[in-house]
Amino acid sequence: MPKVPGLVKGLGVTFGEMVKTLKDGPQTTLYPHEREVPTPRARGVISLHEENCTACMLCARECPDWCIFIEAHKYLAPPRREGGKPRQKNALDRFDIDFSLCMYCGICVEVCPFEALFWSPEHEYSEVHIADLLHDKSRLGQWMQTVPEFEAYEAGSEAKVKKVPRN
Amino acid sequence: MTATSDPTQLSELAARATDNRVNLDFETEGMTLNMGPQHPATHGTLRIVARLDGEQVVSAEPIPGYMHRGYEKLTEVRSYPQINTLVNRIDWLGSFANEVPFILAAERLMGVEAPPRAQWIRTILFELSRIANISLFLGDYGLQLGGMTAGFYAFRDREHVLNQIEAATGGRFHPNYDRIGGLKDDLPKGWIANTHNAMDKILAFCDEMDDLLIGNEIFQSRTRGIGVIPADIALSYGLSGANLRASGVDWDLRRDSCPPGLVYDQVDWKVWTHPDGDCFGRTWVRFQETREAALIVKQLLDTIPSGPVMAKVPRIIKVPEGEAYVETENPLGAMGYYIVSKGDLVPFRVKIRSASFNNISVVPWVARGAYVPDLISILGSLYFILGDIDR
Amino acid sequence: MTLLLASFDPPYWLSTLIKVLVISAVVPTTALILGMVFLFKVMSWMQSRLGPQEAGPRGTLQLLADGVKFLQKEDIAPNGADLFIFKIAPLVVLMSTLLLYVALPASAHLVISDLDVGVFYVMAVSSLSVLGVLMAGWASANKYSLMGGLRAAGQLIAYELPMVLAVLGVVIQAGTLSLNGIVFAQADGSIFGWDAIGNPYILTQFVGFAIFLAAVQAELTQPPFDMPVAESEIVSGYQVEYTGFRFLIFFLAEFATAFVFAGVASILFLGGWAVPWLDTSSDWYYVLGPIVLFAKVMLVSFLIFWIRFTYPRFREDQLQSFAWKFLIPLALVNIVVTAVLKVVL
Amino acid sequence: MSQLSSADTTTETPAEDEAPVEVDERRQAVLDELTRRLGADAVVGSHIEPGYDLWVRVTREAWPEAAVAAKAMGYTFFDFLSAIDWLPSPFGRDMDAQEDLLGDPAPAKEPQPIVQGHAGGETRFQLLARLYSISAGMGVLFKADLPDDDLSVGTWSETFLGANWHERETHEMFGITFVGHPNLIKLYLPTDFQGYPLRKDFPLLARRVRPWPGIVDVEPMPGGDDSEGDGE
Repeated sequence: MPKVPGLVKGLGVTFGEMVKTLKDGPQTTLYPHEREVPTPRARGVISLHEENCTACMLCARECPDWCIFIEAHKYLAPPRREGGKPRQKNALDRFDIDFSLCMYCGICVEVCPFEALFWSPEHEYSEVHIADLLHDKSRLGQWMQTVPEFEAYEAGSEAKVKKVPRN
Repeated sequence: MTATSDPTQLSELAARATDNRVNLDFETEGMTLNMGPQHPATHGTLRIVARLDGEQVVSAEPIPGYMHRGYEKLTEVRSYPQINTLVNRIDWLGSFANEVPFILAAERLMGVEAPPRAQWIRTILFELSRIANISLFLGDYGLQLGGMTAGFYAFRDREHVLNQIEAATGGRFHPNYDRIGGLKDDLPKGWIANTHNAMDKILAFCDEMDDLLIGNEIFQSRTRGIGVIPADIALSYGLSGANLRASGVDWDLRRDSCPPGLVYDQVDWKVWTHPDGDCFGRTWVRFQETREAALIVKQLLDTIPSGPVMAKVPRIIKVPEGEAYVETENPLGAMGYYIVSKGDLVPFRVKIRSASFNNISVVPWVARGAYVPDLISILGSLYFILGDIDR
Repeated sequence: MTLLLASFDPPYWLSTLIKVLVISAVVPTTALILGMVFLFKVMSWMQSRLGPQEAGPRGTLQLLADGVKFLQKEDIAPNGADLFIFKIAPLVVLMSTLLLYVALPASAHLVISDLDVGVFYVMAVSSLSVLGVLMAGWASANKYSLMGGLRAAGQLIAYELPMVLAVLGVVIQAGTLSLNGIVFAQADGSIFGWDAIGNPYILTQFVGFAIFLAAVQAELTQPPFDMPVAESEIVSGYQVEYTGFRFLIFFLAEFATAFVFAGVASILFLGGWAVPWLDTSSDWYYVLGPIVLFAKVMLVSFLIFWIRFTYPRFREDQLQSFAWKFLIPLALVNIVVTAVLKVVL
Repeated sequence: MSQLSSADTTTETPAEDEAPVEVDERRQAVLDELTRRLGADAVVGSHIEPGYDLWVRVTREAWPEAAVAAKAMGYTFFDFLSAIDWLPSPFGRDMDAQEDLLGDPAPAKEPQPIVQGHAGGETRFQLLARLYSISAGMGVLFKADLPDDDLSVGTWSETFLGANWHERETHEMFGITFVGHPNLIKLYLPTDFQGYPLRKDFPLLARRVRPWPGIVDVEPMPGGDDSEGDGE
């Protein structure tokens, strides 16, 4: 069988592709009407679980882009057991993440010792004004519902599946 | 001759540029064409000042620097995990492949070795980022030579690979998944099966490209015998990767001096070379490498050992004093990091040896006497990424 | 119904007015249809996507939206430009396309003017666009557009010759230059006595058809011959400095020329508006003629655009040597063979 | 994996690792061959990391010949050429260094001693280049000290054409001039850029302008003492 010249095979490829697209639909998703579900681990937006946060400032220090701004104050919390000394605890006044600076590297989520920060694959929060990309404490709290459960691991892995604190 | 903006040096250069008498016997006047920082054929902001005699290039001088982010200065004030996020933005198409040599150099300084499962997954993701990078080259090279459809096929099939990288690491382009001593996390359930059929799609894509582009006589007439780089010139310019293997030099860092963190010795695969050293040779070698990478990934997927993904490494990493240089076979060529550490949180000096920097420095040599359309096919076949050149 | 049409004999000025109105309606719509169907829909299907979906039902009015967008864009001219030539260059290119429509017969009587030197006229007028392109390239005072213009000049002239020689084969076989004459010749002709489907010249002149298609591909500066508008090298060549409605005229001219060349190809090689089983003199052709011609044009332009979406582009010198060293000798051989067979049979 | 030796002493002889001394014969042979070709006084220091790399420190004058000798020995692949500025950065090397704190005058830190890395060195600026031999599958790292007052050295761009761009970059980043370089003008930086960015005393402006968000700490109790620790 003489070698089919490349020119003809090329035409065959494009024609075959046309038939395939007409027969079983395009490979593209029509964005506003159909939406593509991102994978559970996708790093879309950072959500804050405020109860766990003890304002230890580690995430603000480790962030390479300097985009986490925290203000906190100490207060006297009632003692655990009666008769005990009142304990000093940190109360979070301000926890802002400026998503116009953030490069979604995930160092803050990883370095947080008290599991207060989580990734959510939510990615449709673009704003008209760039200043609105500064999400404050409450906005980050709202993202908590969109955080998916951690997936199970592949066979043969010894990692334990972490739990997302929902309350 | 110490001052940097030395007037005599610059004026002599300017005089040479304005001396328009190019072709004395025809008394024609040369034209200086500025393929500016914003040009469809330069992958990003590379500027090429080409002096033309008609359509023939008399001299072509690439001018980098429009995207210089000063990485080596930034690494002086960043800790190792922060540099890891910085570093995968150098060659943003095969981004996981940038983190690997940096982490391996740091691991050699610390004397730590990742557990086997981590090395396996690291090699798989290394090859996946190679496929993501080079499959775009095949489509984009067709686009630059006029065949628009190839570009769309590349983007369509590359999507499956990016989805797999995102499923495991969380980021499609900037995974930030490699850690000193292992990986950040293990693979999610069902990842191996999905990657298998992503690889089948890539293999189908390779056959399609073979018919549409590589076998196409017009494509071959535009690339065969154009931009020929002999082996010794390639070596002396430090060309690496497919550009060097296309000039007949049988050298692949994955096989010859593979650093301990990757498991290429567990897989049987072939290094492809091409004798001609022309644009077609480079495209052909990269095309075979894409198929080879897909086969490597399939073999590795079947033999993943079980076990931990992270070795015992302190939380705050202070790398002991010393210097180390590790170079791996990145999608664009040989990429290496020379880390000098003084035992603090922050490295003292990191020299980033990126492949495209050397690959593009050969353009003044190879572009002499080419036509303008050939300049585009030579640039396309050298396949550089701007972040890689400018760092 | 036929009586009414036959007796309708308007004075000269009225018939020209109707013809002008018909042309000014037909040219943009045909360009829009061709651009819409092929550039948006067929190209997207070939690239496993759906093309524009938002404007109009399933994206059919997208080209109309683009047209309006171009119209409301500012009309910028570069300051170093030679303004007068810069402004009329697109009009020259469009003029050559409109002149081509004059000779295109949609049926025995539905033709602007049935010239008996139709083919000669079409070939002469189609080379007018070279002037427009060269004027655009030269006048926009931009290195890229200058290169685009010069490349276009070299290419369009180089591919005029194979086109004319390819058409010569058909003219020899048909014995007449008039386009309608060729359609009648194909309808009544017979291949060695078997005249079930007449004698569409594609069967006997397939070499001429191939050369004509290659030449048309080059006239329209489409890949694999799109050096003048090589968007990855010289950023759409001579059209680089044009914005607003001038660019719209270039865009319109490109697709209208594609339509009219596909029309000429279908008339010369596929039997034009005549359908084999219907006698050419029947009055049905008042309605059927344009539809049949439109279908054949769609078939030919599918072939043209299919090649456009698949092949990379030739380099400048390869393109020229392909024309001078391959197409022209082949066309000459084709003419000799046709002439000998014409005499012998 | 051999544990790395402590900071390298600036002795002339190749550094000894701890016992057992694994001597890497192939690299030792390359070192001896290089010393023979360049002359004993040219090679002033070296360091071998068994199984990995070979550092050779040559004198400034012997720098161009080192390239020619290595190329003759089969090291034909030009990897890279750059420089290291050994001066400890006066601007706070690590994350929360005092110097980054704006406002309060940072206590003047006494300049720490300049300590060179492998294969020793005396001066602040040190050239660094690497060649690789494909046939032997080994690389060699060359170093050369450059005195502070006269930062100029012979060029490699005749033997290795690739060195042209690397030398231009090192020139604009460190201020080292390469004598004999065909076209020593800036590569990345704009022509009117003042200063040499990769020198350690060149300030990173971004850190000067913007206060560091990690600097704030939890405000103490109003009036209360801080004795009972800082909360969980």
